Amino acid sequence: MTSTQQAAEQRTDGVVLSLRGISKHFGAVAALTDVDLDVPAGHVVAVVGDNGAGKSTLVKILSGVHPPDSGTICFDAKEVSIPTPAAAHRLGIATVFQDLALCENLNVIQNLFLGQEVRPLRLNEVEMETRSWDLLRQLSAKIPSVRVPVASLSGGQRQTVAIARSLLGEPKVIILDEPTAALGVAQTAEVLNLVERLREHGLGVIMISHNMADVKAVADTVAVLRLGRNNGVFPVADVSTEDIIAAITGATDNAVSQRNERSQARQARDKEGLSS
Amino acid sequence: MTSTQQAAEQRTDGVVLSLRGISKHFGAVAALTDVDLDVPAGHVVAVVGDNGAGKSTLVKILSGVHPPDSGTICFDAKEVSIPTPAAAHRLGIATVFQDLALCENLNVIQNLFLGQEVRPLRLNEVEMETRSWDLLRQLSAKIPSVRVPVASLSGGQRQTVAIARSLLGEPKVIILDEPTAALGVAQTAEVLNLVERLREHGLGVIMISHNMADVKAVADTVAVLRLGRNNGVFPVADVSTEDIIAAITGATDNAVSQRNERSQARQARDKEGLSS
Amino acid sequence: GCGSGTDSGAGGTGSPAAGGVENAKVAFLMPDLASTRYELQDKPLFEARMKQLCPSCTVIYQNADSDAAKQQQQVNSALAQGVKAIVLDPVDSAAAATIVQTAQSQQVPVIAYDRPIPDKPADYYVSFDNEKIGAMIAQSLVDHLKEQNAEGGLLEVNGSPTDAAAGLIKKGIHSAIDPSGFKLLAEYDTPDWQPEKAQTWVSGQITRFRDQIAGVVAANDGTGGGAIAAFKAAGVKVPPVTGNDAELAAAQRIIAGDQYNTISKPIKIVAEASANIAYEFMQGKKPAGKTTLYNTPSELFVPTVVTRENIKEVLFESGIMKAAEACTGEYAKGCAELGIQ
Amino acid sequence: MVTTDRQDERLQSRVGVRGAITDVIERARGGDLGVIPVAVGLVVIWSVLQALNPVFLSSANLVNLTLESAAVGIIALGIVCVLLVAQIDLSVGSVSGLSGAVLGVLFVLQGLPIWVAITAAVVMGAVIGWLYAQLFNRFGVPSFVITLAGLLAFLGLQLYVLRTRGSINLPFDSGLVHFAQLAFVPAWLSYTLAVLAAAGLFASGYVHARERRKAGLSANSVTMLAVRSAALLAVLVFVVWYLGRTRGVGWMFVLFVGLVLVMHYLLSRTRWGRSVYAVGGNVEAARRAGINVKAVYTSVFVLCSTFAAVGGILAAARLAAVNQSSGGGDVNLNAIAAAVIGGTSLFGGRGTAFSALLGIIVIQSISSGLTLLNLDSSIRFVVTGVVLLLAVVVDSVARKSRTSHGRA
Amino acid sequence: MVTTDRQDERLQSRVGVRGAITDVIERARGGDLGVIPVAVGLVVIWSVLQALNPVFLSSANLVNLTLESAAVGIIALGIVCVLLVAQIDLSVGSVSGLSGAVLGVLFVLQGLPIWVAITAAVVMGAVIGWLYAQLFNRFGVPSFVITLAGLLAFLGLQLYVLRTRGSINLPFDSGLVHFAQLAFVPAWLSYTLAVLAAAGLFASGYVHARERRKAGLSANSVTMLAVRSAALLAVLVFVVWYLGRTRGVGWMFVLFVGLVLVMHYLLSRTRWGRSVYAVGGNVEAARRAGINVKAVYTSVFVLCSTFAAVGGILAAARLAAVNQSSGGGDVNLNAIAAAVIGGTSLFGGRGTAFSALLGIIVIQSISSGLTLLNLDSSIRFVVTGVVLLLAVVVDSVARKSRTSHGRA
Ligand SMILES: Nc1ncnc2c1ncn2[C@@H]1O[C@H](COP(=O)(O)OP(=O)(O)OP(=O)(O)O)[C@@H](O)[C@H]1O
Ligand SMILES: Nc1ncnc2c1ncn2[C@@H]1O[C@H](COP(=O)(O)OP(=O)(O)OP(=O)(O)O)[C@@H](O)[C@H]1O
Ligand SMILES: [Mg+2]
Ligand SMILES: [Mg+2]
Repeated sequence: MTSTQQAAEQRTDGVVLSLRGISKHFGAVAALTDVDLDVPAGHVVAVVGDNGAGKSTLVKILSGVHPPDSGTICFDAKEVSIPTPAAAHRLGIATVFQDLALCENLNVIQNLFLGQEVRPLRLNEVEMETRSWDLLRQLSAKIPSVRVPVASLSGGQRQTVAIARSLLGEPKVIILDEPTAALGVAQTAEVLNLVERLREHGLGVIMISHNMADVKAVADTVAVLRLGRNNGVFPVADVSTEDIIAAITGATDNAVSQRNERSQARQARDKEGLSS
Repeated sequence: MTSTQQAAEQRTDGVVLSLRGISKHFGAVAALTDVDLDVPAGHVVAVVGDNGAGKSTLVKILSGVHPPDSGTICFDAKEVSIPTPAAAHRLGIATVFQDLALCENLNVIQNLFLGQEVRPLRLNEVEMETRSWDLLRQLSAKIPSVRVPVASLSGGQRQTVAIARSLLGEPKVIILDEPTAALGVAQTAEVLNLVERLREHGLGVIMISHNMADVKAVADTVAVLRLGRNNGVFPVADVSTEDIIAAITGATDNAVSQRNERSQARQARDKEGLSS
Repeated sequence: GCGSGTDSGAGGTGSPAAGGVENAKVAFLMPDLASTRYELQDKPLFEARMKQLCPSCTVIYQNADSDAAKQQQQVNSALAQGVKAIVLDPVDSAAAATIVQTAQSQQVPVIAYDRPIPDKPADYYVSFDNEKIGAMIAQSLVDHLKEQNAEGGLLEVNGSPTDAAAGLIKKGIHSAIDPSGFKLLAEYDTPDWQPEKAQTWVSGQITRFRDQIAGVVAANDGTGGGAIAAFKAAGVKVPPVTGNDAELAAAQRIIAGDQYNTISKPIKIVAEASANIAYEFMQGKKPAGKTTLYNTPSELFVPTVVTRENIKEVLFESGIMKAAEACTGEYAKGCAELGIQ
Repeated sequence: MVTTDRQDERLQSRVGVRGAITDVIERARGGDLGVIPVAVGLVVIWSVLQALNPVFLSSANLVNLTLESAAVGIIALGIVCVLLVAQIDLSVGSVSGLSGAVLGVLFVLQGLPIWVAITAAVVMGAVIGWLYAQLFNRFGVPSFVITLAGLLAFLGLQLYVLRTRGSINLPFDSGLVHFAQLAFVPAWLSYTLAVLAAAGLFASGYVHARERRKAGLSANSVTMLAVRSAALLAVLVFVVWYLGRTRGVGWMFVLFVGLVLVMHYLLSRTRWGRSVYAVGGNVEAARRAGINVKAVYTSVFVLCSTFAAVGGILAAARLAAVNQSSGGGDVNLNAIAAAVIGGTSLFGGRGTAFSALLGIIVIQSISSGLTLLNLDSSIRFVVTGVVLLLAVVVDSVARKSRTSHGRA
Repeated sequence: MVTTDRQDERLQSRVGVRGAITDVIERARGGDLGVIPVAVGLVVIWSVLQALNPVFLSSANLVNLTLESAAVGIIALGIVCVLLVAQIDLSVGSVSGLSGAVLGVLFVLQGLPIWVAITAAVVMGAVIGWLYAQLFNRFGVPSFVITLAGLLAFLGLQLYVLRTRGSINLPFDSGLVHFAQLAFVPAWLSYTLAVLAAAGLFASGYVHARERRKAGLSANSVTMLAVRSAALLAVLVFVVWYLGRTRGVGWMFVLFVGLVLVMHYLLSRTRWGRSVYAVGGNVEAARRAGINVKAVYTSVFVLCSTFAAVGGILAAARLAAVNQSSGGGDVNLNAIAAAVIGGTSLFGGRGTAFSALLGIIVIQSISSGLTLLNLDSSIRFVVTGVVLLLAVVVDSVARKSRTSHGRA
């Protein structure tokens, strides 16, 4: 039995999160139209799509940032509404936002534990600092000091902080919106490891990424959004990168394929030139 | 003659930008120590390094955002100082910053032409809008309307705007700080095409990226930074991805290589399982 | 070493020693900047008189800018500097009780100036009273209107709603116009004594009442000026308007016939009297009052209503104002008519 | 053919008058209505006040209202500029008072020609703004503190300048006082101006639309333009006619509206205006775009103090006097409040020149409406506060729906 | 062994007293000095004022200074809280005046027990804050407008409450007035408190350092802690001794300092404090982190109005009277200015409780120092403005060097 078949089976029984007919428009722009999505427990669902396809909007609806215009959300087989981010936290949905949503004036520890500080009436700074270092080391973050305001961190360091934050608490579903966009190669590898660990622990993971290699490496299913609509859901093992890209761009002849062709042609030319 | 040899030759004559001994520290953190870099005209120099290695700090020094603590900058063989971003613009250095540096309250056109509006005393909105659409189409941006504030754009749409902005004016050196981090596959391909076009037009390009595939695809030279110091400059054709990653992480045995090994082992296992 | 003040921080020098008032300090504390008189008249007059009496003494002048707490601070710092007497025009007559208490507990006598301190007897009280002033300007206007057989009602522009002195003037005005037979069309407490506010309000009343307005009782010259500007701007004939304080600008308006009256307080007399009394206290004497008011030995002076009829004698011939200053430009004609040179 | 800017298939297309109406409804639901909510708030206030006292909407009273709005309105115009770059000027009251005092001293006491006095006062305002900008740019002192210091220092200077007199009358027959109190636009000229304004709107819109169409962009239809211009014409002609029933439109108000239009042009149609919004939105991004941020701050502070000086001159002219309390009281607060009530954000980057006009009209309407009611001053304060709040609630609720619809 | 938090090789390591000194120098160059620049500004002002009038630094005058700081200082403490969430409260003056008026009416006119009157006034303050928060949270009206409306409405209420009397004296022999005017901490108790404070600093520092070391983190050395505590002790003992030469340390000032310490604890050591800074820094991020942003706003507005009410009671007690102008004048501006001068940002997320203390001392020092000089009001205003500016320039220049060194 292949891992894909296993995945397909799991899906039917343990769907933690399921969306039906979600629509959302901003002014004259319809960002999402009738979108469906299922996230089984112990499963990594990659959501891919072109820029502005509505991926982050979907994430924001799931994490209570925006209310959807229509559609239903089921969590653990119960229909729920997620009016605020606090409600999402209560359900057990943790999110890493694309824009990170960090408070620049607070330092790394303060950001990590924001809203879930240890000992609310007399903060336990020592424990929080120790746990911060543990978390960050786990992601092999390169942050010289955790007592500096986030404003002075590099892009990748910030993203690491945002990812580390989502691991605090005990989420059931974790949503990562382009989590590795700003990360270095080593950190990216650690995050992919982390995603695999999360899956092993039975969490549902939604991962948004533009990097097909990463998607192929960790995802079980790939859901494609195009111009705010569903454009196919594929088990990752059965689909080639080219097919996914074709679904994303809506054409088999696209910038990526053209580029590939051109570079292959050039390589061929170079080889010819060499051999001649 | 290989393209690498050509590149090596070009470098000696037409170096547009050259840094020597650049250092910068923030409080107790030494972000850059004694960094050297050369950017020949018609050449793409990739700067790579781990998170917090100091890449963006280097970019900010070149574009006049921060003054360096020490070191010299030569532009077109003349020693220059770049005290402000305006000075960098005057020299002909255009930059796409990692944090994009867009004004969220302004719309796309206003951001694109900020500081270089057409007809300062009676803005030519029509021309600016037409040129905006041209630029954006060239990058195959998926932006529904250019008259919405940038605050309402998706991450990739914003990055496209920032990239498009740097192409206005007539820069001699263009610096791209992780330009494709938030871009979709098609847009990434277009940006790589663009970088190649820029090189053909004889511009010096500095490109920062964590994506080794992109680096290998367009760069001529790879400069590695590690913990704020130079850690090798390699002609791209002569170096393997593994070597670059080893230079970045400072070890041949790193998270990336471990991950690769593991996934290869798994694939091997899977294959065995299938064949058995 | 009476005056140095550094040695004894609390400022009190025990009981005021008889004689020996060389180098002594006396505080002259005024309430607000709404009227120019304190800085232009009271202060220089008091200082001049003090200089005559005691050339080596220093006068500490402070203005509380309508803030009772600030006045308290000023008293405290005067005490810290070791003053031997305080002449106080209270911002808030009631709240000044605590000031009297503080000063007297440090054996420094307090002379209430201009406004009384009813709740806690000061050591002396020199004044003309504000309630009387209100009554006088209003009565003068009412008499004038009756004389002219004017028809219609009156507008009343009071001072700041947060100013105790304005409250007294308001009371006085009412005492004169309520029984006068003229209807009170509307009244207004001008925030911060702002002439612009008075102007805005009067403009509104002009649209409301049109030609029913027989006269305007304004509580000081600034608000009176605002009222006049409102009539001028509306292109309506200016009815008789009162004032108070005898500012130069008001005198000019009276000369030009725009304003009906103002009131001249004998500031010179009061200021000098208070200097004399303060000096006596500094010498350790206890001057006796001409009368007693609020359990305080007092000396009260009567202000004079100024109109076109008597402006020449009261303001110019007495030397309070100089014709050269007032009779400029457009006012020269009026001056000539009235024989002011 | 689909125009360049309407090619994205996610955009609901709306063309013609029908489309425009859908558009407006859509925008209303999304809360993206510009100044309309404030205007609605204003209408509500007007109706209530009119119900309480029928004199309120009388022509005579509205004429007063326009004249009383001008001085503080012009000051508010300067405040809009500083708020746009996320700074503040607390000293506009003092500066206006000082400017009036300088005018009074030079014109009345020194007997200089009126234009010399006016120029001197205005230049003084500009110099003060320049000074603020220097302190701000060089030392980075928060503008709140700089202008607080200015508030005190220039109040002191005003008192000092007036120390010998306290209060100075400006002659009623001087041109300046006449301008502020009695100069009204003749009826024929008012109507001509109204027609010119509407024609101008149509012409500029037409030219713009033609250019856009030529460039392959979507543009307003001629019908739309005509409807809009006709609406403007109707409103203007009605206003002119109604005010004309008594004294008409004051030149001072025309000056104010003119300045609002000029500032609107500068802010929305010039590079300088763009940089003002950019600096207010994200000063670091503006700096990285090569904008001379210090120059922008300087221009804005200078403009604000200059407008304050002009406002002070007009206030003095309107009162026909300057005194120690000129510019005191709530001039400061009213000017800032007008800008904020009109919809300019205190946090920078959001607002238009029209907010000064709308805001000051709201404030003056409340003040004038309550003036006509015989209220105790205590009640008057309470009512003013409550009505002010109501006026803004409409706008805020609209904005709130805007953010809850995900618009930033 | 290198501690967990000092492992990055880019960190210059600094250990022991030597390291601490290098650290301070480094931070000075980088401009990261906390309240030190404001303190330096204060010292400069004190020296100049002392040179001009030797009474200024006399014990008697400093005792006055401390007592005069308390009421507005407590109001400023509330302002710090609202500024931290990037809002503003313009109505603290009116609320403090109203609270004083309520106290006067209930206590003196109605003859209720003093504690009932105080409770009523304080509760009223809290209710006002709650009302503001409701308006802010529900309708999204900018706090500037809400509190401007409150400024007017509560001033009106204050006038209304006092309408029959205008001014009410609080009896001198009441405990409240005694507390504000004549209650001083006995010398022995003052010294004990000083010693306790220093010991407390040492003990808490020691425990904290031990915990950190146990957790493998870097920590202050015992020597460092001892040096710091000794320094604090020396300063406090000197202050107590010097003030004790005349009347000593007033209980009202102790109350103020106590409240500052409590607020400092709440802001820096509790979850609530964290959320306040988070909301001020990035309200959307705070919301996404699951913080109940509305509750935070509510708490802050309630706190601010409550502090304003407390300040109003103390001001009334100190004056032994309430009147129609209580809370008027420059109470508002002084309270806001104190917070800003002390280093709290108007844009939210930056500032400490101590800024209220430092700021109000700067303001009161200037005011008291100039009171001692025999100046014309006009000159006094000018000098106040200039000195105020100078006090802040030191701080701003330090901050500026901070940003030019790339610190945010
Ligand atoms: N707050 C908003 N207001 C208005 N429009 C918005 C808002 N947020 C998103 N949009 C629009 O909705 C569309 C979808 O945006 P979204 O951020 O979901 O894209 P995305 O798939 O995450 O793209 P990316 O890959 O670039 O991150 C875009 O066209 C964007 O302009
Ligand atoms: N303004 C600042 N203040 C203080 N420290 C800073 C500042 N900017 C950068 N740093 C520090 O300098 C180091 C280098 O940061 P930089 O942004 O250059 O990294 P980077 O190489 O661009 O990393 P990334 O790949 O994550 O973008 C980091 O440790 C960062 O914390
Ligand atoms: Mg996105
Ligand atoms: Mg970077």
